[in-house]
Amino acid sequence: MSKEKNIANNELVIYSSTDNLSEVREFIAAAWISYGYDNKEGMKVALSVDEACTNIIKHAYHNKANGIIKIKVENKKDKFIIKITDKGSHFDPNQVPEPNIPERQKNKRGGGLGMFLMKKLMDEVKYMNKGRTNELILVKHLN
Amino acid sequence: MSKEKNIANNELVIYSSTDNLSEVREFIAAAWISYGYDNKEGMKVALSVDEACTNIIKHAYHNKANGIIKIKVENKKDKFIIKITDKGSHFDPNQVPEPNIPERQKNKRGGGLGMFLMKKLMDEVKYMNKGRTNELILVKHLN
Amino acid sequence: MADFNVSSREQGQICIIDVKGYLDAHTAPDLENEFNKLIDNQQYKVVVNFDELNYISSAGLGVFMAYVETMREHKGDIKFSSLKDDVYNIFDLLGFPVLYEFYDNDEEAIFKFNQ
Amino acid sequence: MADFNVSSREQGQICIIDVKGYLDAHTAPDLENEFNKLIDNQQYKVVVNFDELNYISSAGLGVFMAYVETMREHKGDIKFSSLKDDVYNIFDLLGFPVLYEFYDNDEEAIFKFNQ
Ligand SMILES: Nc1ncnc2c1ncn2[C@@H]1O[C@H](COP(=O)(O)OP(=O)(O)O)[C@@H](O)[C@H]1O
Ligand SMILES: Nc1ncnc2c1ncn2[C@@H]1O[C@H](COP(=O)(O)OP(=O)(O)O)[C@@H](O)[C@H]1O
Repeated sequence: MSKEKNIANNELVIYSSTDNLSEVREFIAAAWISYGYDNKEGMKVALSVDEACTNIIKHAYHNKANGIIKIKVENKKDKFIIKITDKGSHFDPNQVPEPNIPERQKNKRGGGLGMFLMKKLMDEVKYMNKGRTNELILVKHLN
Repeated sequence: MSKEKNIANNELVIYSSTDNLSEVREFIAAAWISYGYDNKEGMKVALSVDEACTNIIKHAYHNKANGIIKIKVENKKDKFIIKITDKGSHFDPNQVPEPNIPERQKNKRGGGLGMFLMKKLMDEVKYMNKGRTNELILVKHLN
Repeated sequence: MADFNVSSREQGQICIIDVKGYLDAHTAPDLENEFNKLIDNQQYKVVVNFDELNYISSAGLGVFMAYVETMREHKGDIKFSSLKDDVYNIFDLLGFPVLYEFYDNDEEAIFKFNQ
Repeated sequence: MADFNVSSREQGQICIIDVKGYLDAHTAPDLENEFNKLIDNQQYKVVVNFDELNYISSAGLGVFMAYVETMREHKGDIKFSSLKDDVYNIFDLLGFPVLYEFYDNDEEAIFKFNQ
């Protein structure tokens, strides 16, 4: 893959539908690989971005498919950065408790794992509000 | 609405996504009203067709959005007929038990109401296989 | 796309969920989210206000079936208020009136919780 | 669209669910359907074979969380077999190995059920 292609393809814009999650993962995996990084780690980065977009679709856009999600990747010398922006509902990530899986199972419900998993898989997870825009920054340190 | 319009609009073809359920309901309601029938009854007919399409999307096409569903309405002098066809999985409607709502609630799950509701709302509900095509015929008697 | 909106507000110890528009298989996951949030916050006393709900399919009714037991296990309940006749008729056809309490308005439902 | 396929087969008293491809928030409802069918048929002893599953997100894990208790209440369980390392790693990160049993192949899982 040529350098131009990488630059041209450093941003993906999708509608807020779970239909598009596979495209998101492929975009991230391709960007990751194009920089020559290890395939297996790329799968974890793609999974984190999948979780981030799933949450935006479900919680920020309330499962309505007409919202816009922008995903931008940036490769710095010591880190791989993904910026994900949306214009849906705001939320305060500090209000979200750690998942209690046995308790949820007792209540016969799933869920509550996405943010926890992102934090496990990435080195940095930062949520920000910029006016009407929500920005989520995921960072993987390279070594 | 002119007679030609009715004839031109007696068939709706959609992809198998729940995104399209509102269009299905509007199509049925418009057809029903165009024949001069009572609005409230039309809502029940539209609900039955919604349930039928929901089941096809979920169970015949397994939530994959690339299946085709055809909906055709026909107005006979004493009945209003809706034919719904798909090319997804076959199934045997006689194997489906009546819903046991208290039991499902105990297990903290929903579901199991769609076919039962269709049968309550319509006068006839008939499932047929024609080669690879599944056909569901819903009939409302007029009086 | 079906137009549906869900939001909730607190009234003392009780949570009122307002549902608006069209509740079908496409929009039901949004209502599920709302119930999940309540359970996360240990709010088990719920009144669902149907005043502006125009339409419900069995997928919508399924959401209540999936969550009511959890609410009742925690000394709460899901009670319904302000249903339009057409919408109530669907609940009625499926036998919900023997399984749930229906009220004309929120106040009556809240009163029942506080009794 | 994510490529995912789920099917089930009976092995004596036990049901084996084969999952293939990519299990994410888009395809998880399909797996839910499969579990709903099992419960409707009162089949509570389940082995999920992951041999051909390439990918799982938390939405997929959530399906098992939602159904395992029902299976266990009816003297059954959900046991997992044949996971690829990458997929097992996700279960492991979230602490599933203390909550579920994982096996190298279906036979071992079935053997456990029959013990
Ligand atoms: N992008 C987002 N916008 C709004 N709310 C969010 C977002 N991401 C997460 N949340 C909130 O945080 C909670 C926990 O998210 P998560 O751990 O991914 O689990 P789940 O989505 O299954 O509930 C969600 O239920 C939701 O209330
Ligand atoms: N069009 C269809 N194609 C395949 N299977 C179907 C179809 N419609 C219904 N079914 C089967 O019948 C069962 C009962 O359907 P229904 O009463 O609508 O409830 P639910 O869809 O919530 O399970 C479904 O779980 C499914 O197994």
